[in-house]
Amino acid sequence: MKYLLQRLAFYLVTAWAAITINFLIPRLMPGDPVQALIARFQGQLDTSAIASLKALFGLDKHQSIWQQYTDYWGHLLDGDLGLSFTFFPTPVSEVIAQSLPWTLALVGITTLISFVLGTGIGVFTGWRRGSWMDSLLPVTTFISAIPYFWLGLIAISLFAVKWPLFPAAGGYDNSLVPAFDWPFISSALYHGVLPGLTIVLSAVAGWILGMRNMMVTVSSEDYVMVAQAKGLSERRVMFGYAARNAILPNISGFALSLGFIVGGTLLVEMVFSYPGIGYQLFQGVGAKDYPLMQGVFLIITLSVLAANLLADVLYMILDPRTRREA
Amino acid sequence: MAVTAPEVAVLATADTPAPSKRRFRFLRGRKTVIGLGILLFFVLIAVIGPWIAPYDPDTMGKELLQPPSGAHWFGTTQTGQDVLSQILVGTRGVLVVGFTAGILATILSVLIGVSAGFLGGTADEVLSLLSNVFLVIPGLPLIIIIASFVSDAGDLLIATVIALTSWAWGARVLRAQTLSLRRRDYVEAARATGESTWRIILFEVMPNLTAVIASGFVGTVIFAILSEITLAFIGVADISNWNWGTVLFWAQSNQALAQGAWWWFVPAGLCIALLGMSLALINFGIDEFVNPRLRTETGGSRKVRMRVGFTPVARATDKAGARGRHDKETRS
Amino acid sequence: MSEQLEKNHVVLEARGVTKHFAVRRTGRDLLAGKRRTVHAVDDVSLTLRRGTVTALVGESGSGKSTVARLLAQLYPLTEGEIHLGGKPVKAGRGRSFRSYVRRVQLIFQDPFASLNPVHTVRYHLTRALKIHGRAGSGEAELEQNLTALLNRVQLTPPHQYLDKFPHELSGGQRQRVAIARALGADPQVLLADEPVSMLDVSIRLGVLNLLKDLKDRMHLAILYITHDIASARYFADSTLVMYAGRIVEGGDSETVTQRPAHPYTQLLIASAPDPDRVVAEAEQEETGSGEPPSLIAPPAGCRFHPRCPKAMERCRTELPPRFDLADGQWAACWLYADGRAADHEKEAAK
Amino acid sequence: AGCSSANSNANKGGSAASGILTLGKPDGPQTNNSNPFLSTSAGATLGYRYMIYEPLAMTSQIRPADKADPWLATSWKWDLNFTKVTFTLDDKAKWADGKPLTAEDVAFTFNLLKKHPALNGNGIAFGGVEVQGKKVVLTFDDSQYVNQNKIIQQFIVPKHIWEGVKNPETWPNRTPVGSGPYKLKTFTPQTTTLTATPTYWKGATKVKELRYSTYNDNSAATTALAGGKLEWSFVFMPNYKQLYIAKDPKNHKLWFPSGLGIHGLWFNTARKPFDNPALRKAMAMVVDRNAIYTQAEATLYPEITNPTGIPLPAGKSFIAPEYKNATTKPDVEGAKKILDKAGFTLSGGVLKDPSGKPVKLTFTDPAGWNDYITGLAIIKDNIKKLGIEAKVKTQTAEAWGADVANGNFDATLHWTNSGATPYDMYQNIMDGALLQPIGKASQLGNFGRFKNTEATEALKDFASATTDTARITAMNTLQKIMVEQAPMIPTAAAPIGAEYSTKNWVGWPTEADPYADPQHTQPSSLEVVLKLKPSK
Amino acid sequence: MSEPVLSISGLNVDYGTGDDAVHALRDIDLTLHRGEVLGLAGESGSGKSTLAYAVTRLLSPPGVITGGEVRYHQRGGEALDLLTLSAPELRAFRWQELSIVFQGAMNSLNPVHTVHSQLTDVLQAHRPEMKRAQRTARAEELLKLVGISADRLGAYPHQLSGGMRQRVMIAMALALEPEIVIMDEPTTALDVVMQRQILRQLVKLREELGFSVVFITHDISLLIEFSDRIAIMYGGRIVEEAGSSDIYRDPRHPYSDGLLHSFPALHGPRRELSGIPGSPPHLSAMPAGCAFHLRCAKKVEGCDTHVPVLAAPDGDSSRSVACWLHREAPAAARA
Ligand SMILES: Nc1ncnc2c1ncn2[C@@H]1O[C@H](COP(=O)(O)OP(=O)(O)OP(=O)(O)O)[C@@H](O)[C@H]1O
Ligand SMILES: Nc1ncnc2c1ncn2[C@@H]1O[C@H](COP(=O)(O)OP(=O)(O)OP(=O)(O)O)[C@@H](O)[C@H]1O
Ligand SMILES: [Mg+2]
Ligand SMILES: [Mg+2]
Repeated sequence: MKYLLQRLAFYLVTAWAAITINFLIPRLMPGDPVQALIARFQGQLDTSAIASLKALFGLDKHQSIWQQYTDYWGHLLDGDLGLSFTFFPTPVSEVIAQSLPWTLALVGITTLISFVLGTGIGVFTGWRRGSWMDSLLPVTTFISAIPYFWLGLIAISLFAVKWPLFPAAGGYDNSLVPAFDWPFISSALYHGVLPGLTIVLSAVAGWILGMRNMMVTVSSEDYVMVAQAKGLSERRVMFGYAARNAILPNISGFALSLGFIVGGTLLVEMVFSYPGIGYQLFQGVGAKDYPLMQGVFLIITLSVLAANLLADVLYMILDPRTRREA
Repeated sequence: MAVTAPEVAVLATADTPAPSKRRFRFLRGRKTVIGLGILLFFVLIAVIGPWIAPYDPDTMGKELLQPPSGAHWFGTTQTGQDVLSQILVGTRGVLVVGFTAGILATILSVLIGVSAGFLGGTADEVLSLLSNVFLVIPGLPLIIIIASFVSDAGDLLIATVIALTSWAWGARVLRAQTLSLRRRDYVEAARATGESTWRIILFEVMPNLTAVIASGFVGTVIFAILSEITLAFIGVADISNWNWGTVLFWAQSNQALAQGAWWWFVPAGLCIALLGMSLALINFGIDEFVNPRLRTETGGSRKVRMRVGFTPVARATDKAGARGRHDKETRS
Repeated sequence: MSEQLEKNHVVLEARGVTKHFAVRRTGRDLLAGKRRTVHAVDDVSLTLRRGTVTALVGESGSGKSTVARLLAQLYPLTEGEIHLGGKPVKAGRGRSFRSYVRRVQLIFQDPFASLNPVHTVRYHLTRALKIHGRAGSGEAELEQNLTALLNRVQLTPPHQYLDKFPHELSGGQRQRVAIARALGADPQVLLADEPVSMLDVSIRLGVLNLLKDLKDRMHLAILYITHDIASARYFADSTLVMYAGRIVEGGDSETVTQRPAHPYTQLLIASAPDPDRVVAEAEQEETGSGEPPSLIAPPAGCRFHPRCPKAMERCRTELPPRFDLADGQWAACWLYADGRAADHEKEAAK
Repeated sequence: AGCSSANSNANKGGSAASGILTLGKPDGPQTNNSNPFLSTSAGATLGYRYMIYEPLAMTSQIRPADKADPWLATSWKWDLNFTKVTFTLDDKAKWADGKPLTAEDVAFTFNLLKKHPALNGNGIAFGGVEVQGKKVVLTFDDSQYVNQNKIIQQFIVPKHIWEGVKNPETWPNRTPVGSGPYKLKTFTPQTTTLTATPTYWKGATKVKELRYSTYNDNSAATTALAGGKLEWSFVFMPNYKQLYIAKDPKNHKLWFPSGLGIHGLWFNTARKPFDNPALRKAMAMVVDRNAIYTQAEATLYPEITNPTGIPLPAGKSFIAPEYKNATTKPDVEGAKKILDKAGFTLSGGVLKDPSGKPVKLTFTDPAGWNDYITGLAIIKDNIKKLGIEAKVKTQTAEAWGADVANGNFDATLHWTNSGATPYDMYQNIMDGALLQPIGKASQLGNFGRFKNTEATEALKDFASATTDTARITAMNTLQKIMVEQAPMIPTAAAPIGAEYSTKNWVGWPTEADPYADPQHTQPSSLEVVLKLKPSK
Repeated sequence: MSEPVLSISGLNVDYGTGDDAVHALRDIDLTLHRGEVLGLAGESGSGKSTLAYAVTRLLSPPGVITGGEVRYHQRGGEALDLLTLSAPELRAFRWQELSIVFQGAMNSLNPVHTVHSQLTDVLQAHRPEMKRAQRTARAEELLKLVGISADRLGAYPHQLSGGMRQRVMIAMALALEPEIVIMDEPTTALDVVMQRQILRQLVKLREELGFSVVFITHDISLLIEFSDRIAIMYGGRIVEEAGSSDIYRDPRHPYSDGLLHSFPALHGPRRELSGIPGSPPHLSAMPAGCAFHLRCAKKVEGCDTHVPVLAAPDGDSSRSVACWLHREAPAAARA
């Protein structure tokens, strides 16, 4: 039991430390939310509104950081993330709930696609080493080095403006409301194509390279040689032996990257006006919206921890060696 | 007596990293050479960029938003600034931040990762916890926040912040590597000889991590450069310091692409991609050096397709044939 | 006479040395609340004398290397004591550890792994000399000492080897460098952990001859660990046989190999490949079936009893103590509980 | 079942035939919050609160001197030196749920503001609120001359709904009911759709549906505008002629008039040598406002041509006689003379202050506010001619905001408040009553620590004056101080602009017919929407 | 002597292509007879494994077969040139006719598949007509054959001890009852007790099934004890080949002689151990002439210039040796 408790304690301490840092950092920033709000309106909001906003956000009463910290934990343990300043008085949980699914869907699906695609291509390039596929490598390195906001903007200017094949902005058509019906889902998919493509394009290279290298390494393992010697079909050897083993490190990398999905891809969301959580966080940072920042950080932290756990579990399932029995 | 030992040679290439004479052997790969070539080019630009820049990048000229021409190779901006000069001058900032962050993060990750791996026990627990916390904390937002901490977000500050948020991964990898090295016989042997712990870490363990550290360093540099450019692009970093990110920032906030001014937007992005690619290629070279199985280049001129499990049969034509004939002669 | 005394003087002694390793526990253990350990070495006593080679043989995983590392103070003891020159020593750090390793040096099993690939021969040897204050003063003296060291392990001419990296040397040469490094401390005891198992047939002999030579010339006490019992016969003065963490038999090498007393030793000898084997394959008795025991939950009583063809009832429950036989031979086996059985056994062996 | 039909009758894009108008700007995703009092609500951010809640009277910022149009109130009367106002309500006015809109509702609204300072965004000190039949009487302790427009344009909320709200400060008001012609149809973070109420008390509207969209950044909004996806917006765009107009020259229109708010270079007058008015004035004389207008502001922020900083034509009636025809042509020689007279010396291209120290300064502004940064770059270029070396430093918006409030800057481009008279902007710049020591945050204004009793007095006089002549005198004094002392160099007027398309809808306010502020987040956007009709 | 089952002639193998190529096998001529155990010995790096893998073209890159022939003689009598088979033909041939137990059984089993799946997938590939249940039954049978209880079928390799894994590999090699089994150092990782158990089992099986074995090991004593015939390799060539007792009692090649004088014997009188001086040459820097001449005590004129050919010494046709000691002088040979 002790080991399990130790592991759990480790995760808890990590979570505690991360959450505390997440709490402190926004508060160490200069400026305050009201000022940020005023600045956002650049003159269209009178300075006379300052007093009312301070009263609104409850910033007129001074609290020590420690007091705020204990309050924060108190509320957190009640499941209350507080009210966002930027969207006052919308609860942070609601802001997150409305933007998280978009990020999860876009980044989740594209992460999955790039993982599957990259791993697949990686399997073949690794297996057929020395064939023409090796010439894919420099291309992929080049693509992987392109910052994806740049790629996204180029994509917009080409495929949304020059040849208007895809919408340039948004997560769905403005005439629709989110619902589980065909018009909405098809529109969401259609809007997701361009941002999705840029993410896939810039992320896929990493998976290809990783998988290829693992494939090459594993291909010279004895058990692959044995499989060849056994006269098994090429498919069986390639997938059942080489890829099956080579994929292990990629799988845990994949699980970890699932954790970072929640962090969103700020830049893609920004460039494509995508209603996801990454942009929301960016706005929160700009507006010094402590509750929102903390809330998003919390979600990210927890999901990264969860992804770590998932990676452990996945590895355990896929690699019998880690499944030790007595 | 000739001191050559075949079995030794195989082992040496298989898993022993970098004996110093061969330490630079990774330079032999074609990828590495191309990567280093591009990198050197950019380093050169970083050094002499401000001198060879044809214009002051800040100076607003009369020719507004002109496409590339003889006078302005990369065209001009909305305010008549010379894009080429901005990119030339901006190279230094990119490389300074990238390498400073890379060096700082590498130092941090080595300090923490190697100590954690080698010391074990409570020290390991604490240090692993530390790196895990830093892994879990969302990186880019943290950089954005810390960068806005200090009113004057200069290059070095940005680099430091990037380093602070990016060392954890390397520390984790190094810890794992160190853990496996710690159990190696030669480390134990050094201990049995009576070496002190710090000497073992410094002189027995660390040199064997060179390749891992190097590839971690290159990875961090890529990450740092992309982060810096991203920060500049979203306007968090100091916009008055020229770097490729600021060029992109100005281009984007003036909607260069929509205005058809591709020359303002495209070159900086390509430079980033090229630099990133060069670093990735170098990293590749290091990987191949560490794990020779990954090498793709086949030295020979003869085109024999290697295929796992089906050894090619290339019946002697040129040299091997000559040798075969020679052997036969001796035999008869 | 005094030479003789000097020669058999006990330098290093292990008394009831025990080492248990904690095992990473599985989920099931956690639920059961069990704390499991590997009983790698249990109650091992041995003495190393000047100018003699003591062989320690036994199957893979029987704890031979662990004994060596315990003697080199690389692991803390779970129980027991180690005496150096008659005085008990405590596993320490820093200075006390250094003064210990100056007198007791360990040569690792694998010459391919025990030299750091990034350092030259010169570095390895210089460090060994410097740590133990034997580098001399000045470059010239150091060079002289290095040369002497290499000469002693017959790596001649020395200058050819000094600046080589390990990967540029053959296995035998590497093993010699490892030995030279150990000699750099000018120790009284050499613990050689399977010094030849990784080497080629043709190189092995050179290393073993070197060890023998060192023993003769420098009166080193050498612990020679191996599972090649034939080489123990050739190179060791006395031989100890280990099984599952315990020493089960000991004595003069020739006696132990030619007239093994413990059923395990007998099995070992019977299994060793031998081109001169006279007994036809089919006639051999079917001994040695079954797997080596788990060290996490070692069998009660004699650890060999599950595989022993001569197992008796008391073997299952009672741990056999040492029973002394003729010619300084002893065995931990109930067969020899009364002297007659032993005599009988010896008769049979003849 | 309700879900599956949610989008079944959705139709794409705006068109006159469908009666849809698409509008919006780059505000980022919104949350479902239609509380009109909160500037953080979607209703306020997107501006649709004015389609639901109507004001007592409709004012215009671009025509501040004109009389407001009656709306819920048919008339209003200021008494007793602007300490009392009486509203007479329109009988016809009624709420969207059919209930009549009464004086009770008006009184309730003002009482709500009085009771909840957090909702009182204009910070008006309300006194008594009294219902007299169809009339509502408000009384105040001080003259509300400068706040008069803010008071009469107050929108009114229904008492029968709001009186049941426990805490109006945190009430998201998800199904807003107002007296206006539209009601909320659907809300999504990306788009808010309003649909026309057929029973609107002023009669049916032509625009049947308003679709407010948000974008994450300017370029996305610009793309949408250029592609015709967005018909009415307010986006700052460089080179709008190419990016927007050229895409459909016939229909794509843009009008950026200004009110009485400006942007300008604020000096920290508590720092040497910027405490020297001669230096400030000289610098003001060399700034090339036209370059700022064309290069930094892409000709969207109206140029300030009058040295008093009052934007024209909005503030035409306020300009003092001596500045009626003054212009702001850069005058390097004149500036040099002034400096010379004040004891500054120019040697080797470096200006030295009377104590012999070279004049140097650092401009600061948030990184990413590129019109400001470009403006600073231009000013830097301009003052170089006087031998002044300037550096442009960017900060994060937060750090900059704190530094400006604390007086920790040399000079910075910043905006002013705006109002019905130039009082708001001058008060923001020069009011000694707002003065805070350096290091203590001065959030309400006077970031430059401008200390001038004459100015402070004049401001006070203007606000509390009982006669127009007294006001004019005070206003003239303020203008004189602004020109002579230059506590801040005006660089551009704050526009209340909009881009709009006449493809589907016509009837937009134009320079020729400035019947309302063209921006869709302004109260008068309701006037615009009511005036729109299909183009064919 | 019975009929041949595998004959290798003039086999050459390179590692790498072009100028960096290492010539690992040189003109190997070797015949394996039906039902015999052929031992292969030699120093580490002498090319034993390379030879074993080259036969079925399993050399991993950058290995290239640059010449020679490998003929497999089917029971009917028809010979098959393995080096000309296409990939599908080769796949069908492998394991069906020739199986290999690789050096280091620890890594030869796929760690992520169960023993069951690794035993049955070979059946699935070569005996598609077999039902699932039949395959499982066969797998159980095979495990029992090598002395492992059938309930370990579901185990993963890491759950088995080294000896068990080794035996699983042997069971797998016998799954299709092939004609030839190549065993590359199948017992190095095991201790002597286990080693003897396994080999004893193997001998028994060979008697039952009648396959031929190529047995590779460093351990000369073991080799002599277990094999019928022994080939000694040095520097990529076979230097001597003879019946095992012939080699033991009367080695003709100086290298074989050195080998036999390098290991101590457990029984009998203490022998003089002389060993072999020097260290083996590197493949990429082979000395001219006989590869062994630098270490050879019995070097004669011509050893350093001319490569000796493997041939019967002194007219004894049952064995062959490649050494100038047993042939006319090289100068004469040339003439
Ligand atoms: N650090 C350790 N932690 C846990 N168990 C250990 C450790 N070191 C050794 N053991 C276990 O102790 C037992 C004895 O190991 P040891 O290495 O001493 O055997 P050995 O006789 O040297 O074997 P070999 O002949 O294979 O070298 C083995 O079961 C091994 O698994
Ligand atoms: N991939 C490779 N590239 C280059 N040379 C190789 C490669 N693999 C093997 N060799 C060389 O080929 C020679 C023969 O190797 P092989 O593995 O056949 O030796 P071996 O006799 O089986 O040795 P061991 O007894 O150590 O298994 C060695 O000298 C080795 O250095
Ligand atoms: Mg051992
Ligand atoms: Mg081999």
